[in-house]
Amino acid sequence: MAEALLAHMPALAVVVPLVAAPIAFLAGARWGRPVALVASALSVPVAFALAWLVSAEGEKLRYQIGGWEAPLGIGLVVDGLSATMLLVTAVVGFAVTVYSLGYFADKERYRFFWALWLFLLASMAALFLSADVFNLYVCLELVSVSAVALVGLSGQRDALVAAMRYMLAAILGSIFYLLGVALLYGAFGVLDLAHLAAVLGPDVTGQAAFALITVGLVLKTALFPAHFWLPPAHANAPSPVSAVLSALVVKGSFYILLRLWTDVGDPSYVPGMGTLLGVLGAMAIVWGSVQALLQERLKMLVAYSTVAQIGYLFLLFPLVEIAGSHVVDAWSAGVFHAVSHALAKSAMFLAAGAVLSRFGHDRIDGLGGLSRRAPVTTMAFGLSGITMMGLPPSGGFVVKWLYITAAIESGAWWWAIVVLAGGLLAAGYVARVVVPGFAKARDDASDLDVDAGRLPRRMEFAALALALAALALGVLGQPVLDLMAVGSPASGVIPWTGQ
Amino acid sequence: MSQTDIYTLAGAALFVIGLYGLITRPHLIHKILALNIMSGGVFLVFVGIARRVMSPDPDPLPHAMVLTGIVVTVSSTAYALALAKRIYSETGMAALDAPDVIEEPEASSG
Amino acid sequence: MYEALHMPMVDPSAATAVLVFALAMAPLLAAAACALPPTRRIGPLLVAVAAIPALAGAVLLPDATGEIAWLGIGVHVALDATSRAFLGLAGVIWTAAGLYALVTVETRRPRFFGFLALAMAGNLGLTVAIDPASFYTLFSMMALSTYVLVAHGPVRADEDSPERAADARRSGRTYMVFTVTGEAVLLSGLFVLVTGGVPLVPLAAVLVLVAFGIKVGTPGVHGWMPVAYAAAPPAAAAALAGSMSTSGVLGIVRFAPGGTDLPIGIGVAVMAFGLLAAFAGALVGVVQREPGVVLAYSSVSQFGLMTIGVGAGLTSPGLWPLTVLAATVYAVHHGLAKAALFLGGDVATRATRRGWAVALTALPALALAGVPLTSGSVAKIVLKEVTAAAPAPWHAALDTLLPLAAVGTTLLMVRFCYLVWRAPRPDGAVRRTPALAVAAWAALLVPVATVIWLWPAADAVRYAAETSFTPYYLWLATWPAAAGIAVAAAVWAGRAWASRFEGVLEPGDAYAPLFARMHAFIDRREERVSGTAAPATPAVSAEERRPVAATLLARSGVWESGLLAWATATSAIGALTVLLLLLAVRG
Amino acid sequence: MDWAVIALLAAVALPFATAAAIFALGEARTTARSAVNVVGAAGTAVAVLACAASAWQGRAGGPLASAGIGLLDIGFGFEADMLGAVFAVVAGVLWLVTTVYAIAYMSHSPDRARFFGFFSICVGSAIGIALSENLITFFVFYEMLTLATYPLVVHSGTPAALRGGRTYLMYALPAGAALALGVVWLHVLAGPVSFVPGGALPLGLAATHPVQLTAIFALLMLGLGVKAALFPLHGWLPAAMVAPAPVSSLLHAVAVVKAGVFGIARVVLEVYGPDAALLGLTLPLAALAAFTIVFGSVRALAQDDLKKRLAFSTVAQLSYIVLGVALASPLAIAAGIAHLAHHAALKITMFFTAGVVAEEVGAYRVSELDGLGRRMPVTMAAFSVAALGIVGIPPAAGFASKWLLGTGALDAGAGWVVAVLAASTLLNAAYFFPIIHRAWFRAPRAEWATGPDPGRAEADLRMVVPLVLTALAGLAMGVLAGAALSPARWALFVAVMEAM
Repeated sequence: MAEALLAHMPALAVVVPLVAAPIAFLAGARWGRPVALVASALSVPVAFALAWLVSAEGEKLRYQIGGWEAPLGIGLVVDGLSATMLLVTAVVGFAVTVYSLGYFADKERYRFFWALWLFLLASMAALFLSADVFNLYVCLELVSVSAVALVGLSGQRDALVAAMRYMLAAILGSIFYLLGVALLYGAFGVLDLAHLAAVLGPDVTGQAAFALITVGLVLKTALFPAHFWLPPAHANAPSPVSAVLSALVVKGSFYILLRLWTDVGDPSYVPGMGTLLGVLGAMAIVWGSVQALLQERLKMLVAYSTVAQIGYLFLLFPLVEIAGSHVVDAWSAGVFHAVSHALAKSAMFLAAGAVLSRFGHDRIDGLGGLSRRAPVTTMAFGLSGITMMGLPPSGGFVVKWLYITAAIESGAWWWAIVVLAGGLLAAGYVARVVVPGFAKARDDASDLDVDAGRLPRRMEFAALALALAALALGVLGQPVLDLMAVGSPASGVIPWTGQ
Repeated sequence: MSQTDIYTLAGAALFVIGLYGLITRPHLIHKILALNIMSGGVFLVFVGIARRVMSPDPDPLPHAMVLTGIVVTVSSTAYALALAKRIYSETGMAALDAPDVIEEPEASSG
Repeated sequence: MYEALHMPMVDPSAATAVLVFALAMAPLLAAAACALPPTRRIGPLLVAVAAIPALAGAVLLPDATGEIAWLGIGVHVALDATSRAFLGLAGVIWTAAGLYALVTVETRRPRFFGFLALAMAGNLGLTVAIDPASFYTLFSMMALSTYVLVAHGPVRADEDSPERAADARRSGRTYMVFTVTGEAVLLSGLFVLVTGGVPLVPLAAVLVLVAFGIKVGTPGVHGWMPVAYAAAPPAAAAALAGSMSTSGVLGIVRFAPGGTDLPIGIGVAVMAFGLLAAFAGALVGVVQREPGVVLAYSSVSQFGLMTIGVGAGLTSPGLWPLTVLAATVYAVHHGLAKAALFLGGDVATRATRRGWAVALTALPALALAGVPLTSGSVAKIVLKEVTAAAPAPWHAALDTLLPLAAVGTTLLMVRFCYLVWRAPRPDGAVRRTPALAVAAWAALLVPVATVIWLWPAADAVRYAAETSFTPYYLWLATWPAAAGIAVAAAVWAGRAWASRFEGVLEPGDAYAPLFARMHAFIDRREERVSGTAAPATPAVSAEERRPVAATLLARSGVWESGLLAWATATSAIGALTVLLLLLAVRG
Repeated sequence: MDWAVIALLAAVALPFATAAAIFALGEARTTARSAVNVVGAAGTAVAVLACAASAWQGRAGGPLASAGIGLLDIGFGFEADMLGAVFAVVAGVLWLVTTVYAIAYMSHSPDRARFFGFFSICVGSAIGIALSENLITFFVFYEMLTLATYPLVVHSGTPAALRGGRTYLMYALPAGAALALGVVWLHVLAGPVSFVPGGALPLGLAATHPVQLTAIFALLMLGLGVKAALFPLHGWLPAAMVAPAPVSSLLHAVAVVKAGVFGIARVVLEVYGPDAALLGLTLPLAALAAFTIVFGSVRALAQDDLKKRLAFSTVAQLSYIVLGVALASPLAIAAGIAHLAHHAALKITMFFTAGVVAEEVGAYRVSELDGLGRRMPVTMAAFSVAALGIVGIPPAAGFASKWLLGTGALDAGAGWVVAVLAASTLLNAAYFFPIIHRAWFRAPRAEWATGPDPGRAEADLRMVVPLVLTALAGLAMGVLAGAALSPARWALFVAVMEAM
């Protein structure tokens, strides 16, 4: 029984939220909440079990839904990377669910949240488990549609417009992606990632397909200069949604990029592509941070922080291309950044949301004395800021460490400078929020309503827990590093160099 | 010029035309339509590709994918239209106005 | 302490050495008594007798050496002939000074006696501490504690006033500047000496000689001496002039690298400085108006004589042991006499009828002048044994010049006695000088008269003592004193003319204007520091720089709003697509 | 588990546990918080002393207590070695003293939970720095210390405090970036770097990669030099004096600044070792330290603000340690290490006093201290002893350092250092003696003479006792420098190991 259950774990990861979603929809405003809580809570052990399975197996696990083989059946593949992303999704998802129970106190107005939220979780899980590029397209669309719906959930004008922008950008990205898929199929006649990796060869059509897919995914990942939709969408969405969008959704499209450029092909497949993506990443780091320094609203600041942090993900590509024996470091850095940023950024948005929902505004210049009024939230924000800055002990530090190692090893020290400069800029925008928190309390001048009620504890502590988890990654991250390496370039099998 | 090439080139043309429309037309309905045109282009490419396989019968897989794609496009178009309608009813116009973040920036503390 | 890394040597006399050091540190207990409220009243009494155990140790204990490894960075203690002499000297003088202070110091007693005890402990301890670090430690303790004594101000409550206290503090400041500089030079010298190796020995010698030269008022670095001697309360001045300055001589004896092949120029230079001191001290001293200042210049002059001996000893390695002995004997003789002069001068000026006091004061004065039967006559012969061995032109020159210096000394002594005699009589209700003070002073006269004849086990001294009775030396000792008195008489006769020279040089002579300027500068500076130290504000405030950065930032915000606009953004996507496709096609 | 390993882990973990408990207890529960704080600090003090004991046991090359967590090939490791034990004991024991002081000092201040919580984290970071087994672990705690100090600097929340905090971050964060780059670079070049007496660089690396190693050294010194307040990276320290007295006392005289110099010691002695001299890196470092000594002292002269004068004095004194380490002869190294402890006890006393004086009589400037010795004789006596000690007047501890440094410098053939020491002594005297002089020799301010008891009025015993204890410690470390287990003696052991 237990073994049978274990064997179906990959399916369960998708099925649990997928089944719960319509139930939550039907259960209505009142009972949707416990359904979502149970489903997202269940996802955590499922994700852990998968991670354990993958670790124990030491290589990729394949799972055919209904026993149908490729190319006709839908296959699920779990390797270290997928398991890691699933784990992060489950953990962040659960924390956000707990937080949302407090956040959406107005049950009636947000009654659709739970179903959409579970759909989003399900499609994220499916995305991370998909074995072929077309299924990835479908999942990508599912993720986008549920995410857009969640952005517009409040029905307020700004949120709706932001959702529309997001929607248009997302569809545009999907179309680019689909065109790429078409060309890919035309060139090689296969869609399964593993098959594709086997047959991939120098071919203009294939290279063009990679280029188009990259454009689509860059758009969905909001890499500079394609970040135009992200700040309004992430800032105007309800805060739990913002957290998930920044933490997980953008990672979904990055995940596909990663698969294509490091698992199926490698950055040298299209010469200059790695460097180009890296340069855009560097620009994102600088530009996003500078804009974060300029924002007047806390959630906009955090959103621009996401724009900047996304840049770090893309430093992976040039470094993977040139890092020689330290290619593992570069790859692990990118993936580990996806993980630690997911935890820290969700904590940051949840903290920002807590401020917004308690004090009714999130104007940064009105946050004087915040550390006194909301110490736990301030601490959650500050601690996640440490990861953003890449200071030890935090996941961000491990990322920085690995990137710098790879950069120095490959003699491309300028990437190290970018990484370090980004950390300093991050310190700048984090300080903008944290510093006024320490300012002397002047009741006449503070914009923080003294009479504002206490936040539900679970909101504050959900944020704090995520921030602490991001910190813990910096010390106890080895299991995660081990896990993500299973069946991936980091496991020592480096396909693109033929080793 | 083979049949496949015609399909592919036409698809590409539709794609570019759609993209142009998406960029330049401010009205939301125009943008949604532009996206649909782009999707159509992609489907054409797909259909063309189905013919490239060296066999008398076209490859069924691209067709299956096109069908799936059409379903996805239809539903997302529907959702986009609903959103556009809602925006129109909230704001009285069906355009993406400048997002409110672009207010006159001024030097902020920190 | 670096030796302490190895097993310390077990020495049979170690326990004795430790005991000597412990006895020398006894004043620390007295200092603690002054500091702690319950015992504060008996503190001064304890201080007054605190040197007696060390004195007893100097007299009674056998020679010993040992190490106290755990203390400081390892204290090496030795009780040998030299340390016994200096410890005895210090013990006698500090006991006399302590008892004298006990009954004469009325103001700020806990502080005064506390620091008196600290200085005492340092002084007693340094006589037996033979390693550089411990010597330096105790030397500093002594020298810095003395600041409080010099800056004490009037000892009599009825004479005390803020103005006079402020004057005393300025004198203290002068003292401190020289002392701290001396400490720094000394420390440097000791560093070089300990670890510098053979090539650096001359440098070490120069540094050590300069450092201790400050202590003994070598010309050029003597400026503090007249100021501090005059400012310190008499008891403190007696200890300072008699014992503490003398530890400079001990320092030279211990740490000047005599007995090694130094460049001859060093010894010669030292002799030259000594000669300069001997004569210039006398010349400047005789025009002074205050007895204390006269005594200070006398010290400059007398230490100059010792310096000549040291210089001679440095010119020839074999001569060093004798030099050590001569310097020790002379230092003891001078120390006792000078302390007695300070106390005697004070006893006399306190009295309305002071004939007897001046007469008794003349005894140590004559000793300094070196008249026959006094310690001076013997000490000078011992010194002459050293100078006789000086290189060629020098010993002959010294033969001529040293008696002339004695003429100067005699003049100074006459001047001193005259000034004491002439000092203003205390008016109003006559205050009796406490009997204990008189007794302490009188008791000090006993060793002045006897110590040289009781000098233990040193052939050179015994020989000199015997020699001093030979006619030649009797003559040699008598004529300068007689000449000095004759000159004094002549000056007295021509006093109408001579008086124009009185006070022609301020205390501190060449330094006097410098001191005035220094005090003015420091006072002004203190005013300025306290006046302008506005609440901490950064020199260039961040706000002033802000506009530039803000403009840039704001501009980037405008650019960003351009990037966010739909058309630009999607155009950028289009451009990116083209770029990527180009890359792909080219590849 | 071995007791030594337990002590090692407890020394690092206890302060953090204390911090967590303090945060959890919150603002209102003052008594419980103070109790937790004192118990945590006392436990930490015991633990660091136990670490020192285990280090002493293992001094002759025996196995040292160690523990760690692996991450990538870097790993976080702790080890109770002789050098680390010095800093750990200084930080841990002085924390206990400071806690007592701070509980009294902060008794009327708001946000005490935050204050004491971050304070504990700072101490924990400092102990972590001390007991780190490798450069990575060191760096982790170093950066933690950077951040945890910030809330304490800005504690009062005034604009001046926020400005001071900003200055602090402006220095500390870029320094951290430089340090990170240096650490990673070294890691790439030399592999995992554990601290080993006598240097940890692979044999021959200095010959093959001199330029890289020099650049790395520069980066490391840039990173560590900020906390060590080396010229020209010292600017934050005077600005950080806006912090409350306990922070200035323990952190800005001991834990934070010494983390910098301790790091320099680790890098120079236990990473580069002889290669540092081989590459010609020590002489510039020594020269910079020497310049800082003179520079800091000269700047101190001009400060009327008492805490700023002390801060510039710290700038100068820290460079004694750097200088000793850079000179690299056994005695000089011993001087540096011993001075770590000596300066800690002496300077913390002075900052304690500055706090008491500010709190009790509202005097912040040197020029306001006239006659203070008569009002609070015990406090000012402790201050004077400490000041004399810093100047290097024997027998207080500063002299022992100076003596070792002077002799060590000559051993190393750097006679010029003696001149620097001499100049420094004079300058130190010039900026400290006037304070002592004012306190004891000037007439007291009028307002103190009035009131029911015109004589003395010491502060709260919980503040006076700590500062007396530290002053006595500063005195004892000098008087008993030769005794077994004295810092100087201990430092000599370390130095001999390092120089072997």
